[in-house]
Amino acid sequence: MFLFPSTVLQLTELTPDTFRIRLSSPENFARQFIPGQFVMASVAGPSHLDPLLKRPFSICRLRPDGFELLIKVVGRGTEILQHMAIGTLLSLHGPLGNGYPVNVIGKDRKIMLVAGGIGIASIISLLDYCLEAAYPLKNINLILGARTSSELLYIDEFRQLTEKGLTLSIATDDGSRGHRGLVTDLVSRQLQNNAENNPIILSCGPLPMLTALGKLAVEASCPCYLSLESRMACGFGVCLGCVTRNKTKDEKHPWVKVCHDGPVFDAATLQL
Amino acid sequence: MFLFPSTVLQLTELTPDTFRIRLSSPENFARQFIPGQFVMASVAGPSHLDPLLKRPFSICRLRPDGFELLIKVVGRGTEILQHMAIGTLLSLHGPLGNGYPVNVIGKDRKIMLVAGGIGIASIISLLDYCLEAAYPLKNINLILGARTSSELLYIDEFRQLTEKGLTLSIATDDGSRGHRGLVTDLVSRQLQNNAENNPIILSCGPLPMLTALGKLAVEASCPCYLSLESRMACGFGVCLGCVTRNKTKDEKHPWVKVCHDGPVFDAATLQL
Amino acid sequence: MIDLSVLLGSGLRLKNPVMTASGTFGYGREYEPYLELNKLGAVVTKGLSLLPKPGNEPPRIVETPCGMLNAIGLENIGVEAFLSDELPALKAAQATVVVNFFGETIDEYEELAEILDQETGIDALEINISCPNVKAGGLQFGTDPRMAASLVTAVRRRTSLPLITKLSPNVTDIISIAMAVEAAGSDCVSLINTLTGMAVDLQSRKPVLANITGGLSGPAIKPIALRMVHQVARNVNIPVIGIGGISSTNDALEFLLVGATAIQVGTCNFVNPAITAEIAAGIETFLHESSISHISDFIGSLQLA
Amino acid sequence: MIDLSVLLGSGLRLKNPVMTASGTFGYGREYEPYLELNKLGAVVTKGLSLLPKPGNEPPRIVETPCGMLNAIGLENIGVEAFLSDELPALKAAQATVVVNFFGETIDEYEELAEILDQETGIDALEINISCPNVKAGGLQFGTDPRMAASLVTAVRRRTSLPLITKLSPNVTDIISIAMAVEAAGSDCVSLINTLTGMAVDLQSRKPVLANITGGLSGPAIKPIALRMVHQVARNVNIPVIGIGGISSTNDALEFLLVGATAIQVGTCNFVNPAITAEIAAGIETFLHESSISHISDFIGSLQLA
Ligand SMILES: Cc1cc2nc3c(=O)[nH]c(=O)nc-3n(C[C@H](O)[C@H](O)[C@H](O)COP(=O)(O)OP(=O)(O)OC[C@H]3O[C@@H](n4cnc5c(N)ncnc54)[C@H](O)[C@@H]3O)c2cc1C
Ligand SMILES: Cc1cc2nc3c(=O)[nH]c(=O)nc-3n(C[C@H](O)[C@H](O)[C@H](O)COP(=O)(O)OP(=O)(O)OC[C@H]3O[C@@H](n4cnc5c(N)ncnc54)[C@H](O)[C@@H]3O)c2cc1C
Ligand SMILES: Cc1cc2nc3c(=O)[nH]c(=O)nc-3n(C[C@H](O)[C@H](O)[C@H](O)COP(=O)(O)O)c2cc1C
Ligand SMILES: Cc1cc2nc3c(=O)[nH]c(=O)nc-3n(C[C@H](O)[C@H](O)[C@H](O)COP(=O)(O)O)c2cc1C
Ligand code: FES
Ligand code: FES
Repeated sequence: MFLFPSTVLQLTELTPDTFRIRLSSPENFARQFIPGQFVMASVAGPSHLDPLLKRPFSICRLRPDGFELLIKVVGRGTEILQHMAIGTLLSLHGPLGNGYPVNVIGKDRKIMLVAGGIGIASIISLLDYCLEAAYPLKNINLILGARTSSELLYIDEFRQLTEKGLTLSIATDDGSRGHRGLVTDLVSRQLQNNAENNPIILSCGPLPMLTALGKLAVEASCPCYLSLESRMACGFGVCLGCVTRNKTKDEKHPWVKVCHDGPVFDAATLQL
Repeated sequence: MFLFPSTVLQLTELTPDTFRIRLSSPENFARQFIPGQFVMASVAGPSHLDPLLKRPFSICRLRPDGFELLIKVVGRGTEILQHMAIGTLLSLHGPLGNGYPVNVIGKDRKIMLVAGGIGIASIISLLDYCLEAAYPLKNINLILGARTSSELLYIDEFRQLTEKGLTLSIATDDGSRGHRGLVTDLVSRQLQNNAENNPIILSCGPLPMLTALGKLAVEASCPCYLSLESRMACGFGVCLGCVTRNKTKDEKHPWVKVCHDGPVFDAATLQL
Repeated sequence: MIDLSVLLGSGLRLKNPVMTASGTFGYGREYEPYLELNKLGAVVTKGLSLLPKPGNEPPRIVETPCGMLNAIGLENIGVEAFLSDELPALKAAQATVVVNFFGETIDEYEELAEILDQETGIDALEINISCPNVKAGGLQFGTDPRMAASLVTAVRRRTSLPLITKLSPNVTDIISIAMAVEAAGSDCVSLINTLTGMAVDLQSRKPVLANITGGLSGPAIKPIALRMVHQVARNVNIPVIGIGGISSTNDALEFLLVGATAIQVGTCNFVNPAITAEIAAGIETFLHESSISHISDFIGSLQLA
Repeated sequence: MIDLSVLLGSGLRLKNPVMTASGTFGYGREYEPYLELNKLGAVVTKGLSLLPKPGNEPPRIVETPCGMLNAIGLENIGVEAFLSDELPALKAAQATVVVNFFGETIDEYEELAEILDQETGIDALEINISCPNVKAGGLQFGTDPRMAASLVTAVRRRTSLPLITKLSPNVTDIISIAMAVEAAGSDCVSLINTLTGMAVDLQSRKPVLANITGGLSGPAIKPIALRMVHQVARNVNIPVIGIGGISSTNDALEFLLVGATAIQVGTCNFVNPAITAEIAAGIETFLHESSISHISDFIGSLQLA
């Protein structure tokens, strides 16, 4: 894990409120990286004391000269990043967190990747990992949810992978592409259709989606790993700000830290 | 006087710690402008609450599409401005303050313009005014002071004006160009040499220089107008933060506001 | 039509909840280039004393992280000059006028209240109790419930104008002070005044302010102000005016949400002279978009459980 | 060679004045990837209680202008786990260790002091008195001089370790509390703890923090902290440790200038985990460039006239 100044190398608008930002990284960054990990990134330059805290973002994609983040503008910090000039220096900290349990995902296993909204950033890192490690694409089922079709990101790339065996399903709230409704409708349907060959589910997205998914997984008794969000001050386990309740822990000390024990948790341990 | 969003049109580094920034202005801005007036400029974007206060800068030069500031980097705000991307929107307020007493400067009058350091920004606005209004250049004596020759700004332009009659004198602390020593040495010498034909002195620069100049002017009984600096919160007379002592006022209420009653004051009224 | 009007005690109805904070809006006139004074809930004047006051030596202000310190020292033109030179312009602009005032003794407060009470064109008085009581050895009126209460009792006798008492945040228990001035007859409380702070200069090794300490204001103090307004609003039965670091419509709405009946904008008037008018318009838009037709339905609607 | 060492009371010499603030540095170990713990003046642990505490429900933190609110609720692993699982690592790193602790009754404080006193590897204790005294109806120990003094007197009897009392800023008169704990035998005071604040969410119309209020920290509070440290340093004869919003070497130097013998960095450890080491180095550079060979010649060198 590194604490490093990082240069904004490229910034690409994907939709009016999402963008991709390429950042430089230290030499051994890629070697340490586990898919699902995140960085804490400063949003204010050294002359601004506000916004004060760094912001957590999933490392979406490693690149030869650094890595990419995929960011949705929701507030002050993300708005500042959206308008950052190329060449600006950010202060970065990472990779942080545990990442997805890549060791437990066997190559012969059915894998269901479920991404809601900007949660795709984290899921892409896992998909990239699977491609890199030559997982058979026919075992991978990618399920995407968004409010509307224009908010579906990287969709052409995913389409191309279907030609190599990837299964792709899409749900939009307004039905402008794929299933009209929730991504969990698709998950539920697919779990029923394949009751004999249960996949391992890995997901990142809004909390209500994760909660629903966790329940579906229990019902279908699939292993299920969820990447959570939480308000974070430090990102490395010292402020105790990001805790969430964990069923397997002592009732006197029921917390796990999303930043340090997560962000990826076995759904069975969470109280969702 | 306007409150307006202004676009950064151009930013040119002049020395490692001074730069020129061209900003857009509303249509009637130029018409209202009196040389020596200033703007209050935001340095933080709308997503930053820090630095909170606007900063005062002399309007150096009107331009067809706006105006220019000449800025020296001394702290957080000026550092942020130095790295501002073209196209950034600033929030601006101005022109503010009284400006130089252009009405009392007759065309047949000897005019001595004295600029120390970044004070040249304000003096240029006055020189531009004189050129525009076709004041005879032979009546104008421009005296510049800087720490070292590389910090003398716009010097080639001034040199060219000497061909049209402008008198130019230079002092540097290290003697790397012109007189080695203080700008006030030059002023003092020139006042003595021309005791019979006293000029009107107009000056902007560091406080110790202005103080010395004010004394020289009293001794030589020249009219003398000094542009002061002060810490400012509002720039338009409401916070009472920028006051300085004024001799002509009631001892019970001895203050004038640099932003509203100044920044240009008759040296005779100031307690320097 | 959305009803933005709020009632500050029985006597004072504001057309909207957006007021200006004393000392940050001059005597009102200075803002006429930026907004229409009668579009604001009320204009609160710079704090007035019986006689003009010169205030402190400069430097008087310094910027701090998300805020500023001021040690203006209550410079003002005095009540007489205000009534003759400034009040007429406010009347002409049809502004709702709240006069903020202070003294160094209870007698001075009383005398001022009496003078102001006789004047037409003044809609309410705001007593600044964050001032040293010279008779009590310089202790601030605002830091002790009994001292605050006796001040308010005395002033209350001299005026029938709606009385707002402005509270200091530099106290262990602001609730007890609010309750004391309520019992003493204040129609309203406004809070917070500035928090005492300091800045130093490493080069000169001196305090930045000639007065050594100054009052901290601006967004930096908003969380403290919001907490105090929340606490006071739940413990008194008179209207509360929220002040402290308001820089946007959302900030203003937050104060209303925790129970402020109106708000005052201070330091941010310096940064954007049109901000009060913008916030008044912003609140209307918010209520419209939230389908709330009376602002009173929003005030204090914070859900605690 | 510049002498950066400072003496905190008779028993405790720090190699430099840079300490970590309790609750922002974990138990120390977590920062080993970023700096060498023994390069710091001291490591102050997360506040410990007799038994482990779960702390508050989330959300526990929220960002504010130039600061943050926290309502962690003093979650900690308890003194026993600290001594067995954490202290050995601190010893191994040769860190100077200050243990911050708290209780809900004087008895609990005493018991903790006694336990910690018997341990080797602990260099000083810091008592957090910004905690509710359950026996006194939840009033904070730190808001009343008598209550603070009796707590310190009791703890003082149970330990011969250097004792630092950490003061709350949520008071009318912090000087009287500092003087009271000095008289009660505290070797040192540290200030400030967080200021109580609040944040609300307009969408949900709820407080952001599950606990409703939280403690404000970060650069926003620096001017208040600096003022309090200045005031206390001029009124007590024991060393003062300055805390509050320190984000740079210059901030640290400002606290030393007004009279702090040492400083603690809190919130900014989250933003830059290496900041304490950077500030320690920065102070050395500053003294070198200012040709000051002993830091004690700089401490308290503020010129007031
Ligand atoms: C491990 C992790 C990985 C993440 N990865 C990504 C990513 O790859 N791409 C991406 O776009 N975002 C990601 N996020 C979310 C991202 O961190 C936030 O969107 C960002 O911090 C918001 O910053 P801001 O300053 O723009 O918003 P703020 O101004 O701080 O807040 C904007 C709004 O969001 C709310 N809010 C802010 N943080 C939280 C929170 N944690 N929980 C609930 N509400 C909150 C605020 O109340 C407010 O309404 C991730 C978060 C975590 C914890
Ligand atoms: C009417 C007027 C016109 C001006 N015109 C120009 C101009 O044309 N070009 C230009 O470069 N500058 C000009 N200045 C000065 C400029 O406003 C300051 O340099 C600027 O505000 C500093 O901002 P900062 O954030 O970079 O510095 P800060 O970080 O705010 O401060 C940097 C340093 O300067 C000190 N400081 C800041 N302001 C003052 C002050 N007013 N008096 C004394 N010390 C101070 C601080 O203590 C600190 O040491 C003018 C000032 C005034 C009042
Ligand atoms: C420069 C300045 C002058 C002030 N003068 C007064 C005053 O005369 N009377 C008063 O009651 N409050 C005065 N205040 C306090 C403000 O009215 C307000 O309570 C405080 O600044 C907090 O609000 P803010 O954070 O929005 O500025 C002054 C504040 C500032 C910044
Ligand atoms: C997340 C967090 C947890 C804290 N926990 C404690 C604690 O356990 N004990 C204590 O005495 N102070 C605690 N504090 C207060 C800090 O030690 C410090 O006094 C305060 O944050 C001000 O300093 P800062 O502005 O540098 O953060 C905590 C502060 C924060 C931000
Ligand atoms: S964000 Fe600080 S402990 Fe997780
Ligand atoms: S800067 Fe506010 S009165 Fe001059």
